[in-house]
Amino acid sequence: MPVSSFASSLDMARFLPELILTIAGTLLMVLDPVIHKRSSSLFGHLSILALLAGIGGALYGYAHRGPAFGGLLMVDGFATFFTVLVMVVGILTVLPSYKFLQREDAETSEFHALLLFSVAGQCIMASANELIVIFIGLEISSIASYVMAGYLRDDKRANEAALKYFLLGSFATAFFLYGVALIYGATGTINLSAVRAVILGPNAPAPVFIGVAAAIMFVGLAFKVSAAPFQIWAPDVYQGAPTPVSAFLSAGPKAAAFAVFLRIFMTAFEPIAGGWVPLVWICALLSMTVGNFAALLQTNVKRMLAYSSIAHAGYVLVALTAQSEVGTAAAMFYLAGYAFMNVGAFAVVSHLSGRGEKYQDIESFKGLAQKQPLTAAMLTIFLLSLIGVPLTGGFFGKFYIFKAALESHLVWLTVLGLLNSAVAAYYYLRILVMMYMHEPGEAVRDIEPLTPSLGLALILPAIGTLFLGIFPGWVLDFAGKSSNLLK
Amino acid sequence: MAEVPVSWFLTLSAVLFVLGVSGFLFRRNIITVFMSIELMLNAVNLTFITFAYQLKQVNGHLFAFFVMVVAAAEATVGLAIILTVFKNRSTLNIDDVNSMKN
Amino acid sequence: MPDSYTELYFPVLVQALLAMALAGGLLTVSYLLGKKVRNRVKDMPYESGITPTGDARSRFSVKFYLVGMLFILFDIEAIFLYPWVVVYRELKMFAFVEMLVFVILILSGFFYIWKKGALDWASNENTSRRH
Amino acid sequence: MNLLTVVLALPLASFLIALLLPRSSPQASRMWALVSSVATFAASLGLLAWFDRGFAGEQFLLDVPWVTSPNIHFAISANGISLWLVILSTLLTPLCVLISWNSIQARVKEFFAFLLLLEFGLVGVFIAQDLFLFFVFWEFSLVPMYFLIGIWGHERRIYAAVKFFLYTMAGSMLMLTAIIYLYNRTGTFSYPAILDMLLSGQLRLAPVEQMLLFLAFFVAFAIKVPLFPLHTWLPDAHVEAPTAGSVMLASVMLKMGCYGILHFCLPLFPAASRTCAPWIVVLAIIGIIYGALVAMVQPNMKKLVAYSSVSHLGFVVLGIFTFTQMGLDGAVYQMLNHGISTGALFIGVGLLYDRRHSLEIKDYGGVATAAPWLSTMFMITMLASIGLPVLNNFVGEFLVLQGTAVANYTWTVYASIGVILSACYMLWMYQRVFFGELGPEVRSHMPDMKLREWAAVVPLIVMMFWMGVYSQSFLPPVGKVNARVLGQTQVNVPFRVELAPVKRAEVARAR
Repeated sequence: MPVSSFASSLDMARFLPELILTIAGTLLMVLDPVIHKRSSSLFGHLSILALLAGIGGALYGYAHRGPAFGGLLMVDGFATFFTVLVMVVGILTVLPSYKFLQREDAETSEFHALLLFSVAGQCIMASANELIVIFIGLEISSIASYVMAGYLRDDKRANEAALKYFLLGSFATAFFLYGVALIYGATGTINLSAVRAVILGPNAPAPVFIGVAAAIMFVGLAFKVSAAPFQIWAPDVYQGAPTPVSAFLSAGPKAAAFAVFLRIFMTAFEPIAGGWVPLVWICALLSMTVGNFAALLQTNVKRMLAYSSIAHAGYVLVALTAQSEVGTAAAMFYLAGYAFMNVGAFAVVSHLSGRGEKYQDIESFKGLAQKQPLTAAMLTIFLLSLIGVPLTGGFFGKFYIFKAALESHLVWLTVLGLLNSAVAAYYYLRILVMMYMHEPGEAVRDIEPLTPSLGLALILPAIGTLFLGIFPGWVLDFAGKSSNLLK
Repeated sequence: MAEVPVSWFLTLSAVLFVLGVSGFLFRRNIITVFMSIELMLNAVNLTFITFAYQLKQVNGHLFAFFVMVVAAAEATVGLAIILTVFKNRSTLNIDDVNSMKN
Repeated sequence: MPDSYTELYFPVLVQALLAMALAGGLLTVSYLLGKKVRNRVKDMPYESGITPTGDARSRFSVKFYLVGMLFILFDIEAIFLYPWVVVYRELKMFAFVEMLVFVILILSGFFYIWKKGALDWASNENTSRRH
Repeated sequence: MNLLTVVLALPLASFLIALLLPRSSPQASRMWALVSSVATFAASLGLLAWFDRGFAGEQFLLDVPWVTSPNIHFAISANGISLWLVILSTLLTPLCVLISWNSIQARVKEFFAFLLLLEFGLVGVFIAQDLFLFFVFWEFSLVPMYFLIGIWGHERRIYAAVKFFLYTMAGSMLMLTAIIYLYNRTGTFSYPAILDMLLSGQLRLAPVEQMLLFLAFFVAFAIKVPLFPLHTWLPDAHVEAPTAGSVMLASVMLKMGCYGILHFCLPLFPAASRTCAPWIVVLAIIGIIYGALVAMVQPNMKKLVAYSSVSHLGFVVLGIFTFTQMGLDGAVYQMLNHGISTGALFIGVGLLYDRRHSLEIKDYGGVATAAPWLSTMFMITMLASIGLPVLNNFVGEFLVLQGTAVANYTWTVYASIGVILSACYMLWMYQRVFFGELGPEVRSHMPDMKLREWAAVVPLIVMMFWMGVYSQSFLPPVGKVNARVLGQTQVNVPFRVELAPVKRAEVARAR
């Protein structure tokens, strides 16, 4: 590629969110030893500012959309959607972490720096159009989040979570990378559009090679999105990691991994869809079923939400199975709705669990509605949305996904998926039962009043959930417009 | 120099990769598991370089550089995590690091 | 060239199977033939045949690992200098600026670990950070 | 913006305002709930005044785009049937507020807020003309009822609430699949538009397709009705719910299922409906007799009334699937009757419970001596429920049985057994509770009706007489809509149930 095309100002404009986040993250890191303060809300404010600036940058980049750095990145509606989404998740993670870090007496600057780096990696994943760039984004995001999962160094559960997340995450990455290497060998390129062109071209390599490579990459990505049967790490990690981090892991990296999933499989591997659709079909059904039925048995809320997150990954895979633009749009919408409701639900858990995350049991929600009606009401909104009750984002997400599936004649998957979501209602209802239909227990008696940042961390996702549920048109139209990925 | 066929390299890398996977799945010592992952990444590197050689492209070599750097970063973080686990539990057996199931 | 890919790739498929068979075979053989001894002596650290003295665990300061890891990291970063050198003449100012940015990033990381006391060999508990 | 929108929006607005009221003053919540629900009722009476009784089609149409893709509209309208159901909902809500006035003491603010939210959902279900909107209201109405049962219910409330939620949810998921499927076939959620396509032959559903879609809708509705054998959630929910919850559940929520069958299943899938009709009728008759028999042996009054509901709603389903004008008219009338008389029965049981704090029949006896007015009110309600002439249920049951006789005489015979049984269990229960020896427990706990309680009961008793004596105030608009529905079910139907013209004339006279 011609050298002169490198790093024009246009490239920089399209790369703006990543730039802002990286600079801000580095700044936080360098500031920390200078300021010498173990705990300060300054770092939190700074990272929120950086994330807001990043969102601004993403929108600016969207106004000048197009390929950047000679096609390494592709800034289009799809990329911008996910970029903004992961940064919003970032903000929603910072908000409850003020209180959390103070409560656990942990350092603030490193947490926020890692968060910003991780989000930057996810932004790269969202807009990457080349497999190695995807890999680098994936690793920036993952390595930072491995550390975040074990952020409480003296907490055994957090250690274990970090270890498992690290081992299985790197394992998945290695798989993904081997697939990339095989694609490189088979097609001589790793640019997604070019790979597609080669597959469709006259000198296409035998489909079986591409198929093997695609299958290996699929396994890697399925690990990353915690789809069954590659979900084994998720429950332990989400349970052991600090709650704000669990919230982040279940929304941000997952959304970015799905962005990669969709982009690779809907562009480069679209011509061989016949090969991978059955695979995704099985994975989708397994994820929904395993997630929901395992969640029924859990008594630890974080673990339950982890299984529910596996089930929700299954729903998104249904959208991928539909293998259409409508399905892509549905997946985008769903992930946005899911990010809000899940981050919100985890924020409530973080608030309730108290110092050292003592109260994680489902019983600890007993009587929350009497002590803190606002918190309970917000959690009710999130849970209803996770169930898929109308007028919430979760409902519309599910609706769009199954609509896309039916359009692609996946009748059985739709019926099984919807029945699955009826099963899922049971375990979410258990929390509602605890909150509203019991007298306050120990955890609720110990609960501290809501701080402004925590209140915001609950109200913002609730507004988002309701907004997506009552006026889904705006987001959906954008998703529909951007689902036409450059082929 | 008699040329070594490309397929030999590919076979070697595939064997290394599968050994890595098996090590990951069957080994119980965390450090060994971790080394298995590194083995997988290096198998990938070998594949990249072989293909780059075969395709007469520079790209593949560069990819290998990236993979190496990223793998190093990952290794650092991973070792740090393993150290904290060891510090808290005094064990490196992966079966003993399992405190969470219901 | 691409027309030869198909031919080239047939062996790959065979190799994939071969690789799995070989790896599986090796593991099976070691599993079947290897004696599974697990006693105190076997679990002892290997110190060139000599009975180990003292507790293997408290041998090194954590600092050792820390510096070791940091060394790997910064050492590997230098790898990017090689391709850079190759094209430096061609790209001129652009390459210079790029490398400057890269080095600044590395240096900020260096500054961070330095200020955090990670390179402080001699320090003991009170000056080093709490964890 | 028309009057119907106002009737829909008022409960929602009242709910939001109710949320803002201070928790510390429960009296404010009560007053607000009463005032706002009476206002809603008044608005719905305005609906009645403007309603064109000569016109069979949809009235008070409002159609506002909600989501552009997929094409979802906020489309509402009312016809001769839904109008009455809306008024039934708005009438019962203030009455529920009245009977919950003192019996709800914990979390008063939330209780009345949820009651208003429930009213919003129920009104919405009956007037939504967009399938998607209908589904939204259908699911949404679950939530407040879930909380009403789960928070303010009796001992096993949690079990009952969760069971209620899951049963309905499972059914409605099938319905959602069917709705999406229809959308993918037609490109619209608009119910009238889909009907037009069906009638004009623009949309043709293969028999298997039609059957599966019909079943998907029907199962969702049948769970809600509830049709035997899907009724098991109902006794639990009724027994555990607070009085107001039981009233709203029995009187209005169960009608959602019946209304759904009548309004959606029949016109959309005429052939499948007719094919399945014999099976459904058999289930309905089993439900009638089974419900009555089980009611007879219940030691618990609420459970007894709950099983009597299963029995009565069997009549509704039976009437609908006769595919005759009087069968359908009777079914709709029976829906309204059941709403009034079972609502009153639950209120009566609630009044007893407020005094004696027991639902067991054996804890009572001799109430008639201690509280004569309460007993009189209960007597009238009970007689209405049995189907005594001059009272409302008689008209409905009579019409249903007439319609059934036209369709298949054997069915009538079996269904009549249910009528006889209902007299047995009701009278027996009445005898054990109100007559007999007056125990000291009952004597000391049984003051007679208070003014507030009268206010809750009198409207229902007036309605019982009115609907029983002068059904012409209510039936003509219903009949017009039913005639239209029947016309729609003639489309694409391979066979039809023969109607003897002579009998039809006779029935018209009888009515």
